[in-house]
Amino acid sequence: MKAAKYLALVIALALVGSFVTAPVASAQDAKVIKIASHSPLSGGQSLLGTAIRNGVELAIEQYKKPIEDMGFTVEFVPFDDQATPDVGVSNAQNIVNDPAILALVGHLNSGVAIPSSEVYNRADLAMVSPANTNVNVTDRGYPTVNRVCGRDDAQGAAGAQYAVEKLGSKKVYVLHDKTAYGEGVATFFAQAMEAAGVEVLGFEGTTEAANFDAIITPIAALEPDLIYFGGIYNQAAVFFKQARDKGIKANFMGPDGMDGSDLAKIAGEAVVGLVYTSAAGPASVYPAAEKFVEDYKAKFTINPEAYAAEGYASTQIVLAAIEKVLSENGGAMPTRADVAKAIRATTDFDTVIGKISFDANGDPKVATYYILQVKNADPAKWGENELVSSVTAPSPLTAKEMMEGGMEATPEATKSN
Amino acid sequence: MLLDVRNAVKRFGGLTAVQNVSYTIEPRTLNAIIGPNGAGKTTFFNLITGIYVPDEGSIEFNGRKIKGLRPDQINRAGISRTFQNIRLFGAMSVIENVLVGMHTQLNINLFGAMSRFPTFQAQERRAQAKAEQLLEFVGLRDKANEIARNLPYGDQRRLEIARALAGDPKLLLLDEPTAGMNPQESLDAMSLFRRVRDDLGVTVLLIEHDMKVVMGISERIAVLDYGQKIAEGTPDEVRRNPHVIEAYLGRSTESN
Amino acid sequence: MPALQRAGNWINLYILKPIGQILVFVVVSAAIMSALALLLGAVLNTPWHGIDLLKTRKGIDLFNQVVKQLPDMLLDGISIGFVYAVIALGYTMVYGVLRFINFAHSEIFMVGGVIGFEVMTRLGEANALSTMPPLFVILLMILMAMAFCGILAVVIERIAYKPLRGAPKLVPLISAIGVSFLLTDVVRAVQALSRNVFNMPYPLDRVGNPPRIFDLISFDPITQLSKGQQFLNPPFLQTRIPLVGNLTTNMTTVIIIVSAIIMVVGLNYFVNATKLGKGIRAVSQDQTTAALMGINVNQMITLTFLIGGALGGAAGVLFGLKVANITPYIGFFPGLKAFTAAVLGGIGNITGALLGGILLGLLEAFFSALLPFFPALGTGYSDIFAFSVLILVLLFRPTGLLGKKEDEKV
Amino acid sequence: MIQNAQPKANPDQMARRSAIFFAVLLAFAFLLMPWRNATSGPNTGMGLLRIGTEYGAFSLLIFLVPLAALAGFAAGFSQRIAPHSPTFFQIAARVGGAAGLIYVAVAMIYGLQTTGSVGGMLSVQGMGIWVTLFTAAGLIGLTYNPNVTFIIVWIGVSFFFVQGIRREMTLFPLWSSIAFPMLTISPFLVLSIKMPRAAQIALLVLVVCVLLPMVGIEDTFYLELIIQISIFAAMAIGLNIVIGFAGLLDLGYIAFFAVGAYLWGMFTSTAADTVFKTSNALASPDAFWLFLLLGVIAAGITGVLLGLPVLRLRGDYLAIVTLGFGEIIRILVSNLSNISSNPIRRVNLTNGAQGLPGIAHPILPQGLYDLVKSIAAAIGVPLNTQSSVEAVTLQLFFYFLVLTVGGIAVIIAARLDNSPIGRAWTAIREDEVAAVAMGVPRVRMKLLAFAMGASFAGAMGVIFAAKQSFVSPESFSFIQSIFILVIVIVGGMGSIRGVLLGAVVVTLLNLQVLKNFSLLINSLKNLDWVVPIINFPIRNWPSQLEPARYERLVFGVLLIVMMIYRPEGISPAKRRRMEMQEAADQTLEEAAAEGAPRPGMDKIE
Repeated sequence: MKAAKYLALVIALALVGSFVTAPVASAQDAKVIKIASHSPLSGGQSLLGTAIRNGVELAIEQYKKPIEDMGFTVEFVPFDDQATPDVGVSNAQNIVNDPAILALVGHLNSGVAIPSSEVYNRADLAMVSPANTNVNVTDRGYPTVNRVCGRDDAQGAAGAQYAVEKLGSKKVYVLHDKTAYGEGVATFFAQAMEAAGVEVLGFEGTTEAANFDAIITPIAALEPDLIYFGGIYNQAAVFFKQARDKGIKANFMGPDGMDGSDLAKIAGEAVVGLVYTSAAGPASVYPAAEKFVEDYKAKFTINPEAYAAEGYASTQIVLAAIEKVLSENGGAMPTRADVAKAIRATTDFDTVIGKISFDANGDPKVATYYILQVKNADPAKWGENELVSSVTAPSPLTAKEMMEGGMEATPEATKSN
Repeated sequence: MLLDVRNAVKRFGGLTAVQNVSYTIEPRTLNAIIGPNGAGKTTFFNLITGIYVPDEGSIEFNGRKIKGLRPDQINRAGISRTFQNIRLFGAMSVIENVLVGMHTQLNINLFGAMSRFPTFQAQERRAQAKAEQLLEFVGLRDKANEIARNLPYGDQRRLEIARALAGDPKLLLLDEPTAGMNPQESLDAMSLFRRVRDDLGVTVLLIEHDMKVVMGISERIAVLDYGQKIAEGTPDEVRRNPHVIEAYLGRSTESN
Repeated sequence: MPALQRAGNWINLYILKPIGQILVFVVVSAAIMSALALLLGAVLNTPWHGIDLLKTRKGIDLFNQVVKQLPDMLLDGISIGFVYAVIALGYTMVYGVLRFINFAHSEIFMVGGVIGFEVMTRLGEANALSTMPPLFVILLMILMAMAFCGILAVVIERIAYKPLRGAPKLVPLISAIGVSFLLTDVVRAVQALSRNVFNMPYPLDRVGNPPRIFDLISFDPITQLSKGQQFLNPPFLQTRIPLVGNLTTNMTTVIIIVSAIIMVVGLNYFVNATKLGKGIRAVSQDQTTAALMGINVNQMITLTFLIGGALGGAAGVLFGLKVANITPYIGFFPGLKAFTAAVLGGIGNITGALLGGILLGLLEAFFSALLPFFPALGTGYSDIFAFSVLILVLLFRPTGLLGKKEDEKV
Repeated sequence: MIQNAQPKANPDQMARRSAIFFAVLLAFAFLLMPWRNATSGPNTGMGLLRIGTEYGAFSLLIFLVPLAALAGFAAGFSQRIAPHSPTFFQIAARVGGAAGLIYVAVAMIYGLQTTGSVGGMLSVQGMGIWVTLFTAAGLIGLTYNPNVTFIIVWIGVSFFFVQGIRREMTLFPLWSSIAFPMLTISPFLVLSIKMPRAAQIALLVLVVCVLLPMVGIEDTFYLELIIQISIFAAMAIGLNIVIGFAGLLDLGYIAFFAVGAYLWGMFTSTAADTVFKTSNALASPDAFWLFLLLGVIAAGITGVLLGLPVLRLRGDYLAIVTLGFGEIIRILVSNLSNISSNPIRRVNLTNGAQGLPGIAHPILPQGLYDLVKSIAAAIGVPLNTQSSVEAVTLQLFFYFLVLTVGGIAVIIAARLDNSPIGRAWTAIREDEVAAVAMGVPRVRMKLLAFAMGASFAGAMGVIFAAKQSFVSPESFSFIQSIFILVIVIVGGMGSIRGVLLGAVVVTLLNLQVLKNFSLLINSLKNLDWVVPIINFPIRNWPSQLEPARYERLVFGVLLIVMMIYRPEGISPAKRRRMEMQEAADQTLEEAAAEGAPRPGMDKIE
C-alpha cells in the first residue's frame, strides 16, 4: 500500500515536470490584460450564468483587436460563483489579486453581486453588471460598480404604467420567485399598481419550480385580470402553462427575466400575448442586436438566452474604456482606477442593447424600458416579439439633477411603431 | 426496607408480563429472582430501573416513590444494574466505562469542563482514582486502558459490574451475571458478589439460571412464573416448594 | 373450483385489499383535511381581533373561498401526493433493506424524467408521437424510464454503495450525496452536448394529435413542438374527464393516479406474495439470518435497488407529464418532499410511504392555496407548515404514522 | 501519508521516509523557487528550466541528485526486486541536502545582490536567507530527528513555493493549488509528527502567525481562503459535537449559522430603516463584541428549542426533522420581510430575499492600519492606496478573529470531549439504554450537545455577517448544511484534528483547487496549447464541457472515491479507526471462511 502511495507521488512529480516543460515560455513577455466574467456556471441557475459568460467571451473576441494592436494580449477568464455569496466573495478575492484583470462583468444574482462588489471596490476593480437590477447594487454609490440593465423600481413602474393604461387592468395578482431580483421588481410593480388604484389581489413568493397547481388554485378563485410574475422565464413558463391549463384567462406580464426563447418553448401557446418589460432594445430598434444573435448562434450553437446581450454590451463598454485609457496614457499598462474612471465616464456609447451613459452611481442615466409582447408560440420566432410601447425613465440620480435644474422629471411615455 | 414493590403490573398488548407482583428487599442482603424463560424476570428489572413504567402498583426505594421516574433518576436514587446481554460502551476504554458509571457522583458543570479550573481537575483526579480502585476490586486494574470490546467475556461481565458500582448504588441489580461462564469463573463471580455486599455494603438482587450460584449465595429467593410470584423464601424453602418444582419441571404433572 | 376460489382469494388479498386501503387513505385524509380547512375557514372568517397575522385579506369571505377551492385543492393534493408516494417508495424500499437514506434517489427520479423526455422527443422526431395510441406512448415512456433507472440504480449501488456496506451509516450517505452531484452534472453535460438544451419540455400537446400535413415536413420537435399548429383533436392529455357533478379533471391527473395505484399494488403484491419479495423482506429483517437461511443477500439488495430505481424512474415520467418541463436540477425538491413523506408515513413501510405521500400532497395543496388569503403569511410559509406538521406527527408517533415501534430488547 | 507516524517505526524506515520526502520537496523547491526572480525583469531570473543559461544548467545538475534518490528509492522499495538498503537513502538525502545548501548559498548571494540591503531579508526578493535558515534547520534536524527535518523542510519549501509563484505565470493556477494546500496542511503535519512540545508550538506559531499572514498580505485571496476555512472549520467542530460526539445526525445545522448572521445583520444593516422603521442602525459597530456573545447565546437557545421536540427521535427521523428545521429557518428569514396584513406597506424584519446590505464591521483603531501598512512595506509589498490598506487590514483582522474564535472552539470541544460531559455523550452514542441506566440524563446531555454545537455556528454567523457585510437567505441553504457534514465525515467523524483537516481539504478543494483547475484549462486555451501525444488542440474543447461548469461533478466523484477508499475519514478518531478496523477484520474472517481469494472485496454486514 505504502509503495503505491509513493509511486503515485513520483508519478505526480513526473507529470508536473512534463507540464512545466510544455507551454511556459510563450506569452511571458507579452503584456496581458484580462477581463473576467463572474456568474453561476454550475447549479440550477447555470443557464443564465452561462449566457452572461458567453456574451462576454463573444464581445472580447470581436472587439479586442484595437487593444491587441497596442501590444497587449486580451484574455478572457470566466469564474463560477455557484450563485452562492461565499463562493462569490472568495472568487472576488482571487480576481482582485490578479493584477492583469482590469475589469469584470457580472453577476447574475444581486445577493452575490453586493458582497462581492465590496471586495472589488476596495481593490478599485470596475464591475459592470449585466443583470443585477436590485436598487442596492448601485445605491451604495461606489465608483466601481456600474450596470447596463435597468433598475427594479423603474422597471416595475414602467410595467405598471403599461398595465394600467394599455391593458386596463383592474385586479392584479403578483407572484415572484423569492429571489432578490424577482421579489424586488415585483414589489415595485405592486406598489406602482396600488398607487394607480389597481386592486392587488395577492402578492406571493414561491420557490416552487415545477408544480404550481396549489398556487394557481387561489388565483383562479380570485379571478384577476392580470398576473404578474417577477422572476425568470424557465420557472415562469411552467407557471404560465399550468395556469392556462387550469383555465385562467387573465393577461400575463413579467419583467426582463421573461426574455428568453425557452419561455415559448416550454409554455407554448400559453404565453402568446404575454407582455414583458426589458431594458434591452429589441432587434427592431437596435439592428446590431440581430448580428449579435447570429454571431452568438454561430459560436455557441444555441440561441442567446436572457442577459447574453447585456453581458456582451457590458464587455463592449469595458473594452472601449480600456482602449480609451490606453490611447490617453500612451500604451502603458492601465491602472484599475483609471479603467474604473473611464468606464464611469461612458457617455452615449452605442452598445448592442442601446446607447448607454452612466450617472454618478453607475446606473444608466436614462434607461429606456421597452414593453414587448409575445406574438408567436414558436421559440424560433422569439426575436419577432412586438414592441408595443416604451417608457424612458431617468435614473434616480439623474432625476434629482433634473429636478434641481428645474426640468421635467416625470417618466415620459413614447409611442413607438 | 430498601425496596418495596407493591402489586406491580406490566402489560404488553394482550400479554401480561408482570402480574400483581409484590416484592421487598431488606438492606445489605443478597437476593435472587429465578424462574423459567419468559417468566418476566427481566421485565421486572426494567420496571424497577424505570425502563418500563408499571401499569399498576407502586415501587418505593429507600422510602421514596420511584415509580414514573426516568432511568437516570432512578440510578441517581441508588439503583444500578447490569444487563443480560452485556451492554458496555464497546469503543471506550475500560476505565472510561467506569467513569461513565460515575456520572451521577460527579458535579457536571459545563463551565468547569471548559475552563478546567483546579476544582474540576481535582474532581477528575478523584474520579480516576476511584475508578482504578473499583477496577482493582473486580480484578481488572491492569486492563484499565484496553478497549472494552476487546476484553474476554468474563472480564466484560466484571467490567459491567464495576461500571454499575461506580455510581455508589445502594442496590445492585444483576441480570444473569454468570451466564456463559465456566464453573471456575462462576465461583469467582460468586465471591465477587459476596464482596460487593460485604465490603461495599451494597444490596444485591440477581436474576440467575445457574442454580449452583443462586443457591450458593442467595439469602432470599423469589420465583416468578408467567409474570406471577409463585414462591419466596430461603433457598431451602424455595427448593422444596411444590409450585417451583412444577414450574421448573413443566406442567405435565398438572391434571388438565 | 378450488383453483378458482384460490384465484378469488388471491385477487382479494393482493389486488382488492390494497386498492381498498388506498381508497380509504385517500378518502379519510381528504375528509379530515377538508373538515379542518372548512372549520378554520369558518373560525377565521370572523375578524380575528388583535392578531394581525391571522387577518384575512380585505373583502375575502374565507369560508366561501375554502368551499370554492375545495375540489381543486383535493385534486391537486391527491395527484401530486401520488407522485410523492411513488418516489417515496424508492426511498422506503432501500431504507427498509439497508437502513440507509439513498440521497441519490431524487436524481434517479430526475433521470427518469429525462428518459421520458428523450423517448417522447424521439418519437416526435420519428413522427410517431401523433400516430401512436397515446396511452401506448405513455406506457412506453414509463417502461423505458423504469428499465433505465432501475439499471442505473443497480449500477450506482454496485459502484458507490456496495463497497461501503458495513461502514458506519453516514459513509454511504456522503457517497450518495456524491452520486447526486455526479448525476445532475452528467445529465447536464449529456444534454448540452447532444441537444444543446437545458430545459427539457415534454411535447405534451402532440400526443395523439396528427398535425396538419404540411407541419410534418421537416418537423423539429424541439423548436416547433409548440408552433401553434391546429390539431385535429384537442390535446389528448388535456381531455377533461368528468368526475362527480360538474367537477372535471384532466387526463394527466387520471394517468398519474392510475399508474401510481398500479405501481403500489404491484409492489405490494411483489413484496408480499412472491418468493423474491419474501427474500427482500427477510433481508430487511435480518441480513445475517437471511443469509443463513440460504437467501442471497447481495441479490436481494440488487433487486431492491432495481425496483426502487424503476419506481423512481416511473415517478420522473409522471412528474414530467404533470409539470411539462424537466431540468437536470428538478429532482431536489420533489425528492426532499418524497423523503419527508416516507418518514411521515413511517420509513421502511410501503403503505406508509403511500399514506405519507398523499398526506403531504394534500397538506401542501391546502396550505399553498389558503395561505395567500392571509396577507401577513402567504404561500412562502406553506413548507414551514408542512414541516411543522411532520414534526408534530413525529412527536406523537416517533416512528411515523404507520411505522412500527422497534422495541429494543433490554 | 506520513501522519500517524507510529513511535514503533524502525529508525531505518524513519530515515528512509524522511529522505524520500526531503528529496521530493527539494526537487519541488529547485523547480519552482527561481521563478519568482524571473519577474524582476525579462530573462534575468535563475529559472531552472532556462536551460542554456548558466544557472539553468547548474540547477538542472542539482535537480538530478534528488531525482536519483527518488529513482533509487522506487527501485529499492519493493523487496522482491532488491533488498532495501537504508544507508543508500541516507546518503542520497545527505547528498541532496548538501546540494541544496550550495544552491541556497547561490540563491542567497543573488538575493542580497538584487535587494542590496539587510532589510531585504524579510522581503520576498531576499528569500535566499530564509531558504538558508530553513534548510540549515532541516539539516540539523536530520542529525537527530528525521521527522523534524521533514516538517521544517516541508514548511520552508511550501512557503517559498507559495511566495515564488506569480499571478503572471501561465501555470499559476496549477502551482498555487499545489503550493497553498501544502502550506495550509503543514500545521497538521506538525501536530501529527512526534517531536518536543516546544518545537511543535514554535512551528505552529511560525506558520499560523507569521508565514500565512505574510503570504496573505501579498495575496489577499489566500487570507480569504483561510478565513473561510476557519469559519467552516469552527462550524464543523460544532457539528462534530452533535454528530461525532453525541451521535445525533443533524442535517439542518446551517440554521444556527443563520441565527448568528441575521442577529448582527438585522441590527446594523444600512437597511435598518426598512427593517425597523428607524433612520439609524440599531446597534453601533462597537457592539460587535457584545453581539458575538449574543450570537453564541441566541444560537445556543435555538439549539435547545430544536432539541426539545426532537429528542424522542432516533437516527433518520432525527435527520429529517433537523433538515426540516433548517429549511424552516431559511424560509423564515426569506419571508419575514412582510409580517403585517398589508401586503405592500410591510413590516420588514429580514428584508427577505433581498438580503440585508451594508452590515457593519467592527471599527478598528487607526494604529492597526498603520501597523499593517508598515509591516507590508517591510516585507516588500507596498500598499499604495488607502482602500488597499483598509482591505488588507480588515482581512487580517478577520483572519486573526476567526483563528481566535476557531481556536477557542477547538479548545472547548477538546476539553468537553475529555470530560464527564464528553464521556456521557460517547456513552449515549454507543448505547443509549445502558447510558441512561448508568444515570446519564439523556435529555439534558443531548440538549447540551445541540446547544454547544449550535453556539459555535452562532458565533461564526456573527463574524460571517460582519465580514461579508451582506447576508441573504442564499447563504443558508440545505446544500450548505451538507457541505459542513461532508467536512466532518471526510475529515474523520469524532476527531477534532480530522474535522479541521477536513475543513482545509474540502474548502480548498471547493474554493481553490477545482476553480484553479478551470482557470488552468482556460489559460491553456488562451495560449492555444496543444495536448502533446494525442495532438489535441485544447481550443477545440467544447464550451459545453468547460471545467468551471462541472466542479460539482468532480466534487461528487471525489466524495465517492474518498468514501470507498478511506471511509473513516482522512484523520479518524482513534475510536472510529478501531471500529472500521474491526469491520475490516470481520470481513477478512468471513472471506477466509468462504475461501475467497481477495478479502475486502465483498463485504457483508
